[in-house]
Amino acid sequence: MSFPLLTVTAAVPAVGAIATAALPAARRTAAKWLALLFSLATLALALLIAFRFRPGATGPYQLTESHTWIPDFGVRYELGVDGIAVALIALTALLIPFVILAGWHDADVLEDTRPNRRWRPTQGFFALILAVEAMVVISFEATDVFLFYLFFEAMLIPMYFLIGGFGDRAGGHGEEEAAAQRSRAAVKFLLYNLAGGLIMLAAVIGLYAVTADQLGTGTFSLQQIVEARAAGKLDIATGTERLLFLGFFFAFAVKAPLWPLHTWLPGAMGESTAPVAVLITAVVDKVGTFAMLRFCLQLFPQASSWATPVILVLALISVLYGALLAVAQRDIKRLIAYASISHFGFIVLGIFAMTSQGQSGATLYMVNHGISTAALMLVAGFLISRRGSRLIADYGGVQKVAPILAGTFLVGGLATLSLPGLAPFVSEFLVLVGTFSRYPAIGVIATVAIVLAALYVLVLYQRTMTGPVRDEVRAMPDLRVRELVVVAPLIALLIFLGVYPKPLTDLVNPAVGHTLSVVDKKDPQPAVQVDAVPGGDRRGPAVRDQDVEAAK
Amino acid sequence: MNPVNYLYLAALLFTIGAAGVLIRRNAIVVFMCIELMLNACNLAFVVFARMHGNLDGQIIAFFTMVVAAAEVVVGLAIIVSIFRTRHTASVDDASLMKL
Amino acid sequence: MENLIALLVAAPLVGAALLLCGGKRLDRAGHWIGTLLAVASFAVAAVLFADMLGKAAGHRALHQHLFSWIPVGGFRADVAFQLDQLSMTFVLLITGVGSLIHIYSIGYMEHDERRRRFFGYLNLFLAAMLLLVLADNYLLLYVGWEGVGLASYLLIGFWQHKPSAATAAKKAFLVNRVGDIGLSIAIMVMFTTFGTFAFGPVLAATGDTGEGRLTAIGLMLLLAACGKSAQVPLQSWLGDAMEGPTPVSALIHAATMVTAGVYLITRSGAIFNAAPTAQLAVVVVGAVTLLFGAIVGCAKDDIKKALAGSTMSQIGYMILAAGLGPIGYAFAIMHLVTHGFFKAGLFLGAGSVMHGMNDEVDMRRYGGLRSYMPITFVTFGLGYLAIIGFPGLSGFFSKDKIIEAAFAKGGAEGWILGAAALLGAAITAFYMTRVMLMTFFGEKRWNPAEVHPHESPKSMTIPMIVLAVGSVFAGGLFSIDDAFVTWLEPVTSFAHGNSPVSATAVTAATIVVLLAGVGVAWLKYGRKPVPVAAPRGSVLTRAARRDLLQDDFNHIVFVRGGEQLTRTLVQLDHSLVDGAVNGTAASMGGLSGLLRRLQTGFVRSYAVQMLGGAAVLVAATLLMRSV
Amino acid sequence: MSSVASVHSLWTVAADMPGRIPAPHIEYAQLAPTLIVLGAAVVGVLIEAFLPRRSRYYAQLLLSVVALAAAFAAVIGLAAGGFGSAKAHIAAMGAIAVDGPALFLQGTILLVSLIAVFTFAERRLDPAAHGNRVDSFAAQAAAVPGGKAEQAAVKAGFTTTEVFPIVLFAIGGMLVFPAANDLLTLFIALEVFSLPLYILCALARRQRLLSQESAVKYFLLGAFSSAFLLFGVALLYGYAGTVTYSGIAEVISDGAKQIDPALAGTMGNDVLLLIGSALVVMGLLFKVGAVPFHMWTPDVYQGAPTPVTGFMAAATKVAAFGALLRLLYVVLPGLRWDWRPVMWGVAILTMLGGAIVAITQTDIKRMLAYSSIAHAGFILAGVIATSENGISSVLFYLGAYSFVTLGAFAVVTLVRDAGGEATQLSKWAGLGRRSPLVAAVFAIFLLAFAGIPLTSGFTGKFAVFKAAAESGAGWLVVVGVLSSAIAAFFYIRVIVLMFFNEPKAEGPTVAVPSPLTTTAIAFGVVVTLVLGLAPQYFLHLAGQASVFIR
Repeated sequence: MSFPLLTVTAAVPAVGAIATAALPAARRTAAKWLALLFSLATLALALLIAFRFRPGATGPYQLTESHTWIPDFGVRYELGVDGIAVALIALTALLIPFVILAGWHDADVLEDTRPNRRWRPTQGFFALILAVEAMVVISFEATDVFLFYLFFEAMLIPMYFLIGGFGDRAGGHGEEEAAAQRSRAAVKFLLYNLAGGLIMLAAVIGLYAVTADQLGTGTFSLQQIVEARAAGKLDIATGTERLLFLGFFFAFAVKAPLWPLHTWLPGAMGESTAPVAVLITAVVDKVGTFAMLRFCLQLFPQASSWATPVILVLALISVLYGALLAVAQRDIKRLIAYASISHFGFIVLGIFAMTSQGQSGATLYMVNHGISTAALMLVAGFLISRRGSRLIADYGGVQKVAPILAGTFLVGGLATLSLPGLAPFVSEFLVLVGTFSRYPAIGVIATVAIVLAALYVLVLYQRTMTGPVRDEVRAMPDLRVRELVVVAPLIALLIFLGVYPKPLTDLVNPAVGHTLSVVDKKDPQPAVQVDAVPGGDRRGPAVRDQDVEAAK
Repeated sequence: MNPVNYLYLAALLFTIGAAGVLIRRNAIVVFMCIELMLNACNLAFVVFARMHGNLDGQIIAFFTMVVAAAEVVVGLAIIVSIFRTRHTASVDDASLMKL
Repeated sequence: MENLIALLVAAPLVGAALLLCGGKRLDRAGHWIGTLLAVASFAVAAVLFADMLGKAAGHRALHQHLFSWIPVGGFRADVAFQLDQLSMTFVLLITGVGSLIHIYSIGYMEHDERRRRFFGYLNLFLAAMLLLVLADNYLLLYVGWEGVGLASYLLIGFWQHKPSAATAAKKAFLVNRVGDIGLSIAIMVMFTTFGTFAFGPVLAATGDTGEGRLTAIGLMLLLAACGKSAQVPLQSWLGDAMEGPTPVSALIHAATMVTAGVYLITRSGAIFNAAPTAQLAVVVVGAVTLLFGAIVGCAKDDIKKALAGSTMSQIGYMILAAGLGPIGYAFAIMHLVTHGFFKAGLFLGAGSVMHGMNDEVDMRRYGGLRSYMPITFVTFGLGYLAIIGFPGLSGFFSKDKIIEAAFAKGGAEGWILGAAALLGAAITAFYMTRVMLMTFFGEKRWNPAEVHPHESPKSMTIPMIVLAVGSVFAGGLFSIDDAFVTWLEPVTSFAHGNSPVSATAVTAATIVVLLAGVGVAWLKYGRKPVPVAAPRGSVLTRAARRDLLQDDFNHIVFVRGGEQLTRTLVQLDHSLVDGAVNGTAASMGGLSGLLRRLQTGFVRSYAVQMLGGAAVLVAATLLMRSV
Repeated sequence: MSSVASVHSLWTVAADMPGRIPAPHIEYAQLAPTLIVLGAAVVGVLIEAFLPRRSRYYAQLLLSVVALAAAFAAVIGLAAGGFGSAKAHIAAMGAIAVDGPALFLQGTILLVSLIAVFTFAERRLDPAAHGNRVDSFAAQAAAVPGGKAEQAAVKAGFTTTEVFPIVLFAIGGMLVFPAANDLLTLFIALEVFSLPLYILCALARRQRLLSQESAVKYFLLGAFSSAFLLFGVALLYGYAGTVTYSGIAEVISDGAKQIDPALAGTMGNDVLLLIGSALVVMGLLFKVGAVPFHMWTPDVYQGAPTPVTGFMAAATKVAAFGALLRLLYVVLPGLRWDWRPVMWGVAILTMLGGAIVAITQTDIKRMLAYSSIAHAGFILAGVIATSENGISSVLFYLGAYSFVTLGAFAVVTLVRDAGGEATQLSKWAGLGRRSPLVAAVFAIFLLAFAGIPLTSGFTGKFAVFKAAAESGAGWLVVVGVLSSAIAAFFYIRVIVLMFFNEPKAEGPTVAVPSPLTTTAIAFGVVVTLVLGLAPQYFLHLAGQASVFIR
């Protein structure tokens, strides 16, 4: 029994949450630093995972841990990571420190609140963030459906408190009204996702019933089920499989969020503080798309390909719909929220295009979208915290008074419109190509979104940053060191992953290959067989792996 | 005479009792109606005992009487106390808690 | 040698990084660093050029593979450069003109506190443009393609405090994005067709591919070219782009970036050759645009906008030539280079004039400036002669060849295209003469109290002189026993078309129409004085002033329509999609309120309900047995 | 006529028998738990009679705690002695079953009662009246509210220490209820635990009008339903000629075959069987508070003293569901195809009804009442499974749920303003700001009710739904998850209220409880989390105990 790296990685932030929450009310700053420390420790562990992980190795999952947990439910404590999970864990662990740093003052107690020895919002805020991190990490690691479900659902609670409990004092109509709107948004978030989760619960139970019925003992182990299916021991009736698939997919589609189940996102992101919004869209929602890739496809291959057309259409709608609504938004954060809806549409598109480009692209998209949205949203947060308003109309000419802020904002925006050279371009283009190569029409229509993306980003930038300087922003300070520390690395990462995404692709490709093999789909072959690219020696070793993959 | 008729009688009594519970306002009367229902059960027991030719039914009847007596004790206690508070024994007045 | 190629891109890239991230401490040295790196890039280019000339025609192409960029399944994108004669031509043009304009900008932007950033952007542009022409596959080309778009966006909107500038920048980027759809779809089709999108294999495999797919690719590439090269119907952004500082207009919106479309089409020659339909589309677009731009150019009073119209039209010529296939590619590029010289020169001249006239752009407020700024006048004049195709100057050679080629297309097409080209030449002569006359001749239409016209500093005049020299001799140089054609031939292939009319006839015709154009212009603007307030003018004039209403069309159809659409969608999202959710919640609440009523608080009603329940229970049980 | 004659002959023959009736043989050891509790109750009465007032409270408390602990120990002992599995059999002349489910449920009831007794004995919450600490029970229940006698009683510092023996009697009845193995015992047990509860409901110190009203409502409806139950018993007796579960089951299983034709009119008459069983089941459904027999629940829960409410909500449900399980699994398995569809309907009605009506509640106790109804529905889903998994899941759910409920109501007793407990939901606004700890604990309980993962509520819900799904009741599960989604809404609403709303100026204060209540709440939290995170041991236990002796 080797060192339980995965467990520890999930446990560290959990411990950190408890430790932070336990600090007395007076030790606010201490709480912040403690939280930051723990998040950094988690990051270190995540990187360790990334290094311990061997992309080429055999077997779908690595660093696996498996212990009996609740035999009566056929539930095992099974952890394991594939390339996709590693990438997403790394993303999560990477973003949390920045979230914490960015939210450094978001939970400071206002002076006017009457002193209360017991009420410790600061500690709570950072403890909750760490709690979310822990749960997200373990749901990326879980290879047991039940275990995954537990944390998939449980993470709603801390998120709920983060959304409802802490606002960015920029609501407009006074703190009382803002609080009301906030709690409404939080409740909507929770109930919406809870409903999805409960429907998934029914499907989970159904899955157990099926396995118990056909394998003798019910199991939730992803690998067991996949193997049993491959061996022909498990053969779910078509109707049942479709129902179960829908149950799972609904939950993930709500979380993702996919049109028309998206309406909770703008509210949740709009009302909460920027760091929390980042937490929602860049970290938590990724669990949904990740789960589509890991659970929906692998547990119910036939049903997945049965539902593909509908899902692709929904995804396409999300892509265009989100972009169009983003164009029409007056609220910076809601605009970013709708942009995210559009991006999640792309991710789903890539997943269900069932091509290696599509799915690798989707996975990269999850990572890149996480980083780019984090950059954009956090800078937007800094901007909003300065002016105390979320309305685009309240800004103008910021570029003149705060050039660095404007510059970083622009870079974030350019990443959002997936400008070549920045990370999101790679993933978006892969998704488009992957989709196009199987469903040309959908691919072409989706391409329109690149114009819309440019539209909403540039309009946002023009209205807020350019033009004559408004009096309200005249005194606006430029980014502070702490804020720069938050943004600079993200931007650097965006550029690096845009120029050299190979480490990521090498990580992801084998996992995608495995998924596709489970779903039993092959990339469509080109119409014309071109004799190999001139100078075949140009293919790197990873490329050769690709060939092996393709051969398989 | 066919004992089954007594069963019908029992059923009738039970129904009367039930109807009484629904119709009457006075707590005491309502309570008496419930007693009537219990006694209807007793009758049924005895009749069945007669038909089956075993003693169980009659024994049960005795138990039932005891229970009924106990119920009287508790019930009257409660009803009396609420009567002393409200100076009315109408069950409809006891409707503070609703919805 | 090939390892130097990366250096071409790296030098300006480093410059951009330094200048944009360097912060205030670089403010003083910024422009020098920028210029230096641009020149360095040019030096490298020169070295490579010399080396290339040393090689045999067939073996001149260099290739440099840096690293594998996006390897996923069969999808393989590499960061690899390819430097052949075509790329080389562009590299020299870009770095050369680029360097000159850097130098020019030192003077032009002297008083702008954000000069460092300006040079950063310029370097960024050079890097992106070089990437565009050096890439060895379409995806990498796409990166450069969007990169120049970004640089152009930043530079057009450089004076962001002017809303007009910010809007123009946004418009440029958006219209370009529309073109980019074409490029990305083209790449997708290539990938699904050939399994790759590297120039080599794709262009090699066009032979054994269905024409349908090739046509699709071709049309998509054309769309991309329209966006970047401001061709109809995506030309609307170029005029507004003149909001940018003049050096930008000279470099990006005259000499280099806008010609990227021509490069794309020439580069993809093999595809177009195999897809006649696409080719036809290309020539049509080219012909239409060359007239469109020329007409617009005639009506504009803003000197830069007039020049912009002419740029549009000149690129129309190039596109037309490129659309003609092997008989045209070389001439397209040749005209592109000569145009790079004289149009850049003209813009710099215009900039110099504005510099001396307190940034006044309305030609109706110029007049008689030749005596105040002689150097500008001379250089501008040479550029003018070149562009109208005055015999012996660059423009003459390149344009004349294109017109010939157009006729050589053969058949009715040939006649139509040739006629269009000739007409364009005439109009060109007209509007350029108009510009010339309104600016440097006639009486002074400016108030001496406010403006004191003066010659620009050396840093500005020298580049103008250099470019003027280029615009005088380049064409002739290239045409000495078809040096240019033979130079490009290995890449673009060349075929002599069989023209129905002899070359001499065409040349003669060209000269005639040229003189006609000049004459008309002189009659209109040279003989009688030019009114300061623009006359109402004919319907055509008014339409031309408004870019032939094409902008209004866009505004009504796309902007208004789009706003309408989004507004409706917002409504729907709120009322329908979200409404459904909230509705469910509300209905639950209502139901709850109804069911509560059952809890009347009366014992007897409870009893009734219990009795009813019991009855139902019994009935149901009996029912279950009976069924 | 001949048939009547033959019956008469039978009857006379039977009449000669009395001499031969054997003396009953009672296995006292195996009935120990019940006997201990009832014995203690009797002793409690004597204490009331003979001890001076001062010392009664402590004596009663000690007695009750010791008795319940001893009884619990006895249950453990029996279980350890294998009576739960191998040596399971029917004691006391077939009156009481000693088997797995019985022992498990008795253990649960005893543990719950022990905790409940702690909350009964709590004397720190109410402000001291005239210098002597008081609990939540009336000084003198017989005295008219607000009357002189009451004031005198309060001044004298009287307290109703009778609650301890009374509750012990109730517990005794509850212990027998799920173990009862014939209908008579069932009925007696029902009355034995119902009558004390009626009294307890009437004993609230504050808001006595409501308390008395709840008592009278509970009493009348309870008696009404027990009359139905008894009539059902009569009919079943008529059908089978016996009231022992095994006997009836036997008659059902081999129908009306070797039955004297003389009795064809009654014996084996399915109408009797069906109506009778329906009525008996209805009596039990009333106790578990299933729609449409739930009307009493909200009113009684609201009016009764909160400790009593907690006790009722927890223990009564356990006992009643135990009895229901035994009845359906031992007596009526042969009728499965008749009662399952009906129960389907009842379960769906109960789940949805409880959840939906709870949405608009404004009183925390009433809201919890409705939530208890919804939970009854969830448990019914497990009952319907008619499989060992079904039994074990129900057992587990009961265990998990009862402790959460106790804890929740214990927390309710802490939040007080001038008028006693502040059960108005609106008054709970901002509680999270005032005292985060209490609010957090309550939030945990609410999340457990809502069935959020990592709490016992989720494990229980998963268990019952899983059992239901395995038995092919997939759509029931879907309805179940939907109604729990609805239910989530009002639990969340309370959390919003506590954490996201600004505290009101004249809001309630949170009283600092004595170790008694603290223990109760702490125990609740611990059980909630343990059963949420590591339920295996208890699931296994429930699984072991899931075989009924026939």
